[in-house]
Amino acid sequence: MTPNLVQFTHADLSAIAPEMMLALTGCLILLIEAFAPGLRRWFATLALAGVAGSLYFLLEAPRGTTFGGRFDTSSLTVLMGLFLGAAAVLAILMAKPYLERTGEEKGEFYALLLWGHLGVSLMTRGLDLLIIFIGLETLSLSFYVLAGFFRSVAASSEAGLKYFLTGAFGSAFTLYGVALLFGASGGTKIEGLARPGLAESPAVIFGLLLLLVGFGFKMSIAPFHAWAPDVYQGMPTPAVAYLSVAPKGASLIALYRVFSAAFEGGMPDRFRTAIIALAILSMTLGNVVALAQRDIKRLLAYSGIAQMGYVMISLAVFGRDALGAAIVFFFAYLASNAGAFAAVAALYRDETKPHPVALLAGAGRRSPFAAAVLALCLFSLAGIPATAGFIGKFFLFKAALEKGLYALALAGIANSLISIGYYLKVVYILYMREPVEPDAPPALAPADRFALALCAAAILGFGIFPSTLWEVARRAAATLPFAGP
Amino acid sequence: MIGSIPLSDVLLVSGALFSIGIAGALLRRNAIQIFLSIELMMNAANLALIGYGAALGTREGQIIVFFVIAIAAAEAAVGLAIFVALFRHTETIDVNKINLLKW
Amino acid sequence: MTAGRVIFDLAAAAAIVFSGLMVVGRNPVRSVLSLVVAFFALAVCFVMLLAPFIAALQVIVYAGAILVLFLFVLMLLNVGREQPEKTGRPIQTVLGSAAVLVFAGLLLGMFRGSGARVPTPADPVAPSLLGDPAALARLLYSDYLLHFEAVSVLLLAALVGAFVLARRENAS
Amino acid sequence: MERLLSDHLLSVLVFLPSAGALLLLFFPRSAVSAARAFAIAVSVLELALSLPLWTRFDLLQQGFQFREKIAWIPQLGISYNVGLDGISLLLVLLTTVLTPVSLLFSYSHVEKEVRVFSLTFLVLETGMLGSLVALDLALFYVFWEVMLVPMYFIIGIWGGPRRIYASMKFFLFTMAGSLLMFLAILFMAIRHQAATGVWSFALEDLYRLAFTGRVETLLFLAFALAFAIKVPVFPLHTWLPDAHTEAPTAGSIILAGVLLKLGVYGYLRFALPLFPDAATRFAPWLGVLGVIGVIYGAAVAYAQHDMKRLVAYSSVSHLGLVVIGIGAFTTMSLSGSILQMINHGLSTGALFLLVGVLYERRHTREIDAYGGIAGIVPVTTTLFLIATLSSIGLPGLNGFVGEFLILLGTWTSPHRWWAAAGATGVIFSAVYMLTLVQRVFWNPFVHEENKKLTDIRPSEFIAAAVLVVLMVWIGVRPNDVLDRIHPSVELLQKAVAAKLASADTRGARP
Amino acid sequence: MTLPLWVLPVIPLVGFAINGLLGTRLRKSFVTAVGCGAAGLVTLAAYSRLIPFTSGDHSTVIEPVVSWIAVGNLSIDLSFRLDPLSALMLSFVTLVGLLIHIYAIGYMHHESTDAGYARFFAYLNLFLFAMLTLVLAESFPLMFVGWEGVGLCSYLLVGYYFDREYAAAAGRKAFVVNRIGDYGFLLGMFGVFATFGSLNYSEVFKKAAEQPAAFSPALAAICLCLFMGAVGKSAQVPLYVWLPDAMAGPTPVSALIHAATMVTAGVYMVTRCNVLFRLAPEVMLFVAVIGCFTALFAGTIAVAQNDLKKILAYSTISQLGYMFLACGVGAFTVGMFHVMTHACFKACLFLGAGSVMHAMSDDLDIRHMGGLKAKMPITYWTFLAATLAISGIPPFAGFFSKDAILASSFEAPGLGKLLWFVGLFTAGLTAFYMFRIVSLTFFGQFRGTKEQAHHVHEAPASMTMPLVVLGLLSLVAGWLGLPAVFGEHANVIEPFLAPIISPIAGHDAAHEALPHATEWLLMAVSVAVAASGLYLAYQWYAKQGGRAPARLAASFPGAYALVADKFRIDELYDVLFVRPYAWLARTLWKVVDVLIIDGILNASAFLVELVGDFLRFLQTGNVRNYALTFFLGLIALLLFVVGAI
Repeated sequence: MTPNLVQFTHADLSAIAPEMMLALTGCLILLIEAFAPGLRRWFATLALAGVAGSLYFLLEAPRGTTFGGRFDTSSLTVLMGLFLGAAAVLAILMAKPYLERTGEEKGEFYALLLWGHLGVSLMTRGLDLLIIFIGLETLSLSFYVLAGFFRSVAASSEAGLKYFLTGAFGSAFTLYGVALLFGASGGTKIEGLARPGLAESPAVIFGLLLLLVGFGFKMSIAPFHAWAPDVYQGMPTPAVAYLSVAPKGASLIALYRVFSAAFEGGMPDRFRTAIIALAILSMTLGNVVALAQRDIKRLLAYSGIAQMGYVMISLAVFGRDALGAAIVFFFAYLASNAGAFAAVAALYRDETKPHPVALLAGAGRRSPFAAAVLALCLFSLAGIPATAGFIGKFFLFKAALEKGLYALALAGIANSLISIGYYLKVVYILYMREPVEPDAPPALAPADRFALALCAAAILGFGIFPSTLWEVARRAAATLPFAGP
Repeated sequence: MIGSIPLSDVLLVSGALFSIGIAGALLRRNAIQIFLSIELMMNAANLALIGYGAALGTREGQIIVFFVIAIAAAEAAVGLAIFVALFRHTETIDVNKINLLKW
Repeated sequence: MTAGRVIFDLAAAAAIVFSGLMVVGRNPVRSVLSLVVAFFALAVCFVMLLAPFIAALQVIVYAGAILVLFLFVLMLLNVGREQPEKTGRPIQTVLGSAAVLVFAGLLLGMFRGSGARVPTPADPVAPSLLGDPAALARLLYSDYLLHFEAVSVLLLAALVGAFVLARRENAS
Repeated sequence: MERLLSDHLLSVLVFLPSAGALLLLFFPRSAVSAARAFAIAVSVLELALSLPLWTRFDLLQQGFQFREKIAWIPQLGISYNVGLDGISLLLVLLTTVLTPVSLLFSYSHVEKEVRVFSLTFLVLETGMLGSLVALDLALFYVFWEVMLVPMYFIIGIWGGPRRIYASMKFFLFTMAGSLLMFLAILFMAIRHQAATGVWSFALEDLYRLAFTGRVETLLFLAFALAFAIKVPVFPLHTWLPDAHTEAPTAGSIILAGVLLKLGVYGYLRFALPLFPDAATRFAPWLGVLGVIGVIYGAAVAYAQHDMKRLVAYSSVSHLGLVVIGIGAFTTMSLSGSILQMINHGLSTGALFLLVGVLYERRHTREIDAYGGIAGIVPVTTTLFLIATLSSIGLPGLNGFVGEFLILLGTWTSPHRWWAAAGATGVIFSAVYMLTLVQRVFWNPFVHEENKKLTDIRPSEFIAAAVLVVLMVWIGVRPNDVLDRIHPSVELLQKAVAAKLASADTRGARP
Repeated sequence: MTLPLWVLPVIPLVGFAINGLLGTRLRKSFVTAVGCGAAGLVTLAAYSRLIPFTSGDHSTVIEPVVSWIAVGNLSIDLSFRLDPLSALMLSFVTLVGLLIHIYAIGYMHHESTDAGYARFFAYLNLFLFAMLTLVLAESFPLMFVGWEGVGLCSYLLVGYYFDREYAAAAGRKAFVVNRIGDYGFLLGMFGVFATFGSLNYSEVFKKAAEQPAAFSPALAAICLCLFMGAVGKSAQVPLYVWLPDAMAGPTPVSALIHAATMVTAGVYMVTRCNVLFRLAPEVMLFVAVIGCFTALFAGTIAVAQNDLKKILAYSTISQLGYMFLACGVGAFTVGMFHVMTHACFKACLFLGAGSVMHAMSDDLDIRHMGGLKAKMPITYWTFLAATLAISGIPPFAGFFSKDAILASSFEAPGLGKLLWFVGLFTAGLTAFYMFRIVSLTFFGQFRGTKEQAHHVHEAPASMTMPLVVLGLLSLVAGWLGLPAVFGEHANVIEPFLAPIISPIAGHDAAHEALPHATEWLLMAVSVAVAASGLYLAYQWYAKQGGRAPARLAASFPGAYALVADKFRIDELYDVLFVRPYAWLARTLWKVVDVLIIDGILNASAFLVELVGDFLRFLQTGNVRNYALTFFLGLIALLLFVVGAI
C-alpha cells in the first residue's frame, strides 16, 4: 500500500537524462561564472556541449513512456528534441559573438537559455498537463529574464515587463484551463481526456479553449500575438531567435497531444472553424502589418505571427499528415527564422539601438555572406521553391486541400502573396539601395558564419531533398492517436 | 459535494475570483497591481483545483496547487525583479507610460 | 446548513469582497493588504475543502512571503497612488469591463450548468485522509517526482533570473 | 562522361549552369574579368552541349525524348522526371542561344557586382531549362518559381532608375498567378491519389484524370491565369513594360526571349492537355484577348517615347498573335505559334540588345535623344533594321513564317475573324517599329552629343550577329524547325481530341 | 541546257550580299561592277530564257526548287513559273532595271559617300531580287515574298537620304500604306487557301476554272481583299498617297520602282488572278471604277503641281489607274500591254527628270526651269518622245496601249461608256499636264538662279545612254500591240498573253470585236483629245508664259488651291486616321494601362499597405491593450465555440 518514497527507475533516469544534462550544464556555467570568470569565453562551448549531450541522451533514451506514463520518449519527442536542440545550438552560436560585442557576456545568459530550453523540452515530452504547464513556466520565467537581459537598455527592460505581464496573464488562463480539464477528467494525465463523450462536456470545451489560447499566446497567434513585436524588438537577438521558434513548436505539439486525446472522434466543426478563423486572422494580420514595419525585428515578429497562421492550418486539418506537415514546416521555419535573426544579429553594429530595416542598405556589398543568407532565409519564409519554406507550405497546403479546406488554402495563398511584399522589401534594401552607413560592419565572427552556413545549408537541403524529413516527420506524427490519417 | 459544500458553489466562487482578477489585470495601470490581479487569477484556479480534488476524492488537486504556489512564488520573484529593473529606467511602473516599444 | 458550509460561505464572501477592494483601490499598498485578507479567506476555504496543508502553505507562502515581497517592492519603488487617467480614453475600461462581464457570465453559467460535473472516482480517498500531509508528500515523491524536479529547475531559474535583473551593476 | 552526355544530357544541361554558378561563388570578388569570361564559357559550353539535342532529336517519334526519371519525393510520387518534345526542344535551344548572347553583350556593360551578375544569370538558365524539360508538375513548379528570383535580382540590382518598382511588380504579378497554379497542382495530385490510390505528380499520370465541369474550369483558370500573366495576355500585361524597360539589356533579352515563352509553353504543355474541355470552352476568350493584345499592344507601343518600353509593348502585341494561334488550335496555327515564340525571342532579343548598345553609350532610352545616327553607327543601324524587319514579319525573315502560319491556321479555324483582326498587327507593327527606326536612326542629326557614339563593339556584334543569322535561317528554311514542331503539335491535338471524346462519351459535361 | 529560273533572283541577291556586307570597304568602281554586273548578268540570264520561250510554244514552265513551309495540309514550295505573263514582266523588269543601274552610275556618283553608294547599289540589287521573285513566283506566298521585298526596297530607297526628315517620313509612309494593302493581300491569300486548299497558282486557278460554281461565292470577298493589296502596291485611290511622297528617293529609284516596275505589281497580280476576278464580276466593276477614278483624280492633281517629279508621280498613279481600268473591264492583256509601254516611257520620263534635276542642282520646281532644250538636247528629245508616248500620240507606244484600254472600256457593258469617257478626258488631261512640263522645262527662257544657269549641262554618257534606249523604246514598244484595224496579226502581244486568260467552264470568253469603223473613230477621238491637250499646254505655257492658267487659277481660287493642295487628302487622312490613332495610342496607354490597370493594382497594393499602416497603430505599446486584445480574442472564441453548445 505504501509506495516507495522515491520511485526512480533506471528507465526514468535515462528518459530524463537529456533534461538533467541541460540543468546541470546551466549550473556548471553559473558556478564557473561565480568562481572562475576568466573562463567565460568557454561558456558557449560548454553550453553547446550541454545541448549536444542532451541530444545524445535523448537519442539513446529507450523509447516508451516513463514516470508512470507522464513522460514520453517517442520518435515524435526525439524529432522535436532535435528541432529544439537545433534551435538552442543556433541561439548559442549567435549568442557568443553577440554578447561579446555588447560586453554582456555573462554565464546567466547561457544558463537561462539552457533552462528555458529544458522547459520547452518538457512541454514536448510531457504527457501530463501539469508537466507541460511547469515546462511552460520554466520557459517563460527564463525568457522573461532574457527579455530584460540588457538592464542598461530601457527597451530591453520594457520588453521584459511586457513579456512578463502578458505572459503571466496568459499563464493564468492556461492554468485555469488545466484546472478545468483536471476536474473534468479526474487527473492531470492527458490520456485521461480520452474518455468517450468527454469532449462534449462544456467544461472540457472551455478548458481546451483556454489551453488553445494559452498556447496560442506562446505561438503568437493573432489575436494573442500583441506581445511578440515589442518583446522581439527589445530582447537580445539570439534569445529572440530561440523564442521565436522553439516554444512555438513545443506549444503546437502540446496542443496536438491534448486535442488528439480529447478529440478521438474527430475535431468538432465549431472548433475547427474557430481554428480556421484564428489561422486566417493570424496570417492576414501578421502579413499586412508586417508590410508597415520599419524595424527588422518587429518585421520578423509579424512575419512569425503570419507563419504561425500557416501552422494553424495543420491544427485545423488535424491529422497525422497535418502534424507531419507542421513538423516539416517547423524545421523549415527554424532554419529560416533563426537564420534571419542570426543574420540580423550579425549585420547590426549597435545592439542596444533599434534595428531599422533601412540600416541594412548596402549590406549586400558590405557583408555579402550574411546578407545572402538573410535573403535566402527571407525567400524561404516567403515560400519560394527550392527552399525549405516552400516544402513546409507545400505539405501544409496539401493537407488543407486533402481535408477540403479550400477557403483556408486560398487565404494562405493570398497571404503568401502579401508576404512577398515585405520580404522582398528587405531584400531590396539589402541589395539595391545605396548604403547610408559607409563604414564597414564588424567582421563576421566564426560562430556567426557557422550558424548562418548551417541555416543556409538546412534551407537548401530541406528545400531540395525533403523526402527524408517528410518521412521522419510522418512517422513521428503517427505516434499520436488520430481518428483519421 | 464536499462535506456540505456543493462543488458548483466552489467553482462559482473560483470563477468570480478569476473574473475579478481579469478585471483587475485589465483595468489597473500600476504594474504591481496588475500582477497582484494575476496572482488572484492563479488563486482562483487553485480554489477550483482544490474543489475538484475534493470532489474527486483525490489528492492530486492539492499537489497541483502545491506546484502552482511554487510557480507563483518564482513568478513573483522574477516579476518584481523586472519591475525594479525597469523602474531604474523609467521611474514609473504605470504601464500607460511604458511604451517605448510600439507600432 | 452546516457550520462548515456557513464558514465556507463567509470566507468565500470575504475573499470576493476583498478581491474586489484590491481591484478597485487606487492605492497599491491598500491593494496588497486587501489581497492578503482575501488570501487568508481563501485559506479558510481550503480548510473547509479538506485541504489544510495547502491552506497552511497559502498563508505562509502566499500571504506571508509573496505578498510581503510585493509590499517590500512597493516601498522600495515608492509608488504612490495611481493617478486618474488624464486623457479620456475609456475604451480600455469600457471594453475591458464589458468583456469581463461576458466572460464571467460564460464561466459562471458553465459552472451553474453541467460544468461542475466530475467523473465518479474509481477509488476515492476518504475525505478525512485527503489533506494528510504525509500522503501528499508520498505522492509528491512518487507520481509527481518529475514535476518536483522540474519545479526545482524552475525555481533555480527564477532565482538566477531575479538576481540577474535586480542586482546593481558592480562596475558602473 | 560519355554515358553522362548520352543518357543524361538533359540533366547535364539543366544543372551545368548552376554548377558553374556554384564555382563562381569561389571566385575572388576582384576577379571581375575572370568571372565574366567564366560565365560566358559556361554558357557557350552549354550551347555546345545543347546542339546534340537538335541533331539527335528523332523527328519520327512523337512523344518525349531524352527522358530521365529519378524518384525525388517518393512518398508523394514526385520524381525528377524530364524529357523533351519538339515544342520544348526549340525553346531549350532558344534559351541556350540567348544566354550566351546576353552574357556576351553584358561583357562590356555590366560593371557592378560582375560575379553576382554572372552567377544569377547562370542560375536563371537552370531555372528556365528546368521548367522547359520538367514532366512532373511539382518539379515544373519548382523550376518555374526558381526563375523568378534571379530575374528579380537582375532587374533590381542592375536595372534602370525605376528598377525597384519594376522588379517588385514583376515578382508579385508572376507570383500571384503561380500560387493559384500551385494549389491546382496539389489538388490534382490529391485527386489522382483518391482515384487510383497512388500519389503522382507526373504529367502523364495526371493527363489521365478527368474532372467534372466546374472543377475543371476552376483548375483550368488557375493554370491559365499563371500562364496568362507570364505571356502576358491583356489586361495582365502591365508588369511587362516596366520590367522590360527597367531590366538591364541582358535581362530584357532573356525576359522577352525566354520567360514570356514559358507562359505559352506552360499553357500548351499543361493547361491545354490537362483540361481540354475547359480549354475548349475558354478558347474564344483566349482568341479575343489575343486580338486585343495585338491591337492594343501595337497602339500603346506607338505612344511610347522610351525605346525599350516601345519594344516591350511590341512584345505584348506579338505574343497576342501567338495567343490567337493557340486559341484557334489548328495544326497550322499551333505550329505557327510555337515557331513565332522562337521568332519573337530572336527578333525582340536582338532589338533589346541593339537598344542596349545605344543605351550603354548614351545612357538614355528616350527616342528623342537620338535621331539621324544611322551615319554615325551604320552597323548598329543595319542590324537594328534587320531585327525590325524580322519583328514586323517581312517575308524571307523568320517573323513572317510564324505570323503567316498563325493567321492562316486561324483563318481555317471557325474563328476566322480573329485572323482578320490579328492580321491588322501587320499594319500596326510597321507603324510603330518604323516610326522608331525613323526617329532614332534617321531624320536630321540634331543632338551633338550623339557624335561621340561609337559603333557596335565586336562582342556586341557577335551577340547580335548570331541572332540575325538565326533569323535569316528560319526565314529561309522554316521547315528545319517546323519538322520538329509538327509531330509534337499533332500529338497534342490528338491527345486533346481523345480526351474530349472520352469526356463526351462519359457525359462528364455538365 | 537552260538556266534554272531560281538563278534569276539569286544573281542580284548575290550582288546585294556582296555590296551590302562589304560595301563600305569596297571602292566605288568595284561596287559599280558588282551592282551593274549583277543587273547585266540577270538581264542576260533572263533573255536566255525569254528568247527560247517566246520563240517556242510558250507553254507554262513550273520549276519547283525546294519545299519552303510545310505544316499539316499546307505545303508551300519555292517554285518558279515562267509563262507569258511572267515572261512579259521579266523582259522589261530586267531590261529597265539594267538601264537604270547604268544610269545610276552617273547619277549617284557625286550624290553620295562611298558607303552610301554601295548601299544604293545593294538596295537596287535587292530590289531586282525581290521583283524577280514576285514575277516568277508560282505561289501566292512566294509572290508575297517578292511583294513585301519590293516594298522593303522602296522603303529603303525612298528613305535613302535618311537624314532628311521628309525622305525618312516618306519611306515610312510608303511602307505603312503598302502594309495596309498587304493586309488585304494576306486575307485574300487566307481566303484562297481556305477555299481552294492550296496557294499554288496552278492548282488554285485550275480548280477555279474547272468548277467555278463551287467557288464563286467566296470569290468576291477574296478578290476584294486581293485587290486591296493591289491598290496599296499600285497606289490607287484611296491608298495612293504614298507614291507622291516617295519621290523623295533618288530619281533612278523613282524611275525603276515607282514608275516602271514595282508599282505595276498590283496590275500584275490582278492579271495573274484573272481567273478569280472574272468569277467575281462585281469586283471587276469595282476595279474598273477605282482605276478610272484614280486616273482622273491623279491626273487632275498633276495639272496644278510644280514639282517635276511629283507631277510624274501623279501621272504614274493616273496611268496605273488606266491599267486597272483595263483589268476591270476584262481586258487584262491590254492592261499588261500598258504596263509594259508605261514602263518604257515613264522610266524615260523619270530619268529625264533626273537628268534635269542633275543639271538644276537638285531643284525640281518647273517654274525655275525653262529653255533647257538647247543645253540638254538628248534629255529634251528623249523626254519629248516619252511625253508624246504618254500623251497617246501615235505612233508612240502609249497611244496603242492607251487606245486599247479606251476601246476595251467602250465596248464593256454597263458603265463602259462612262468609263470610256472619263478615260478619254483623263487622256486629254494627261497630254495637257505632260506638255505643261515640257513647255515649262525645255521651252521659253531660263527662270532659275544664275548659279543654276551656269551649272546647267547635259548629263554624262552613263545617264544619256539609258535615256536614249528608253526614248527609243517609248517609240517602238507600242508596235507590239497594234490594234486590230492594222491587220489580223498586227497585234503580237495579245495572242502572246492570251494563254494567261484561261477559259473558265461555263463562261464564254469570246466577245464580238468592235467594228473597225468604231475603232477608227475611237482612235481618232482620243488622238484629237490628246492633241488638243498638247496644244493647249503648248499655247498656255510655252507661248503665253502661263498667264492664262494663272488667270484661271485666280478666278477660282478655292478650287485651284484645293487641286494644288492635292485635294488635301493627306491632311484628311491625318485628321481621320493618323491623329486619332496617335491620340488613341496615348489614351490607351495613359488611361487603360497607367490609370486603370496599374491604377487598380497599385491602389490595391497601396490599400493593403494602408491597412497595415493603420493596423500597426493598434500596437499601441500599452501592455494593457495587449491583454485586452488577448482577452477579447478569447471571448470571441468562447462565444463562438461554447455559445453553440
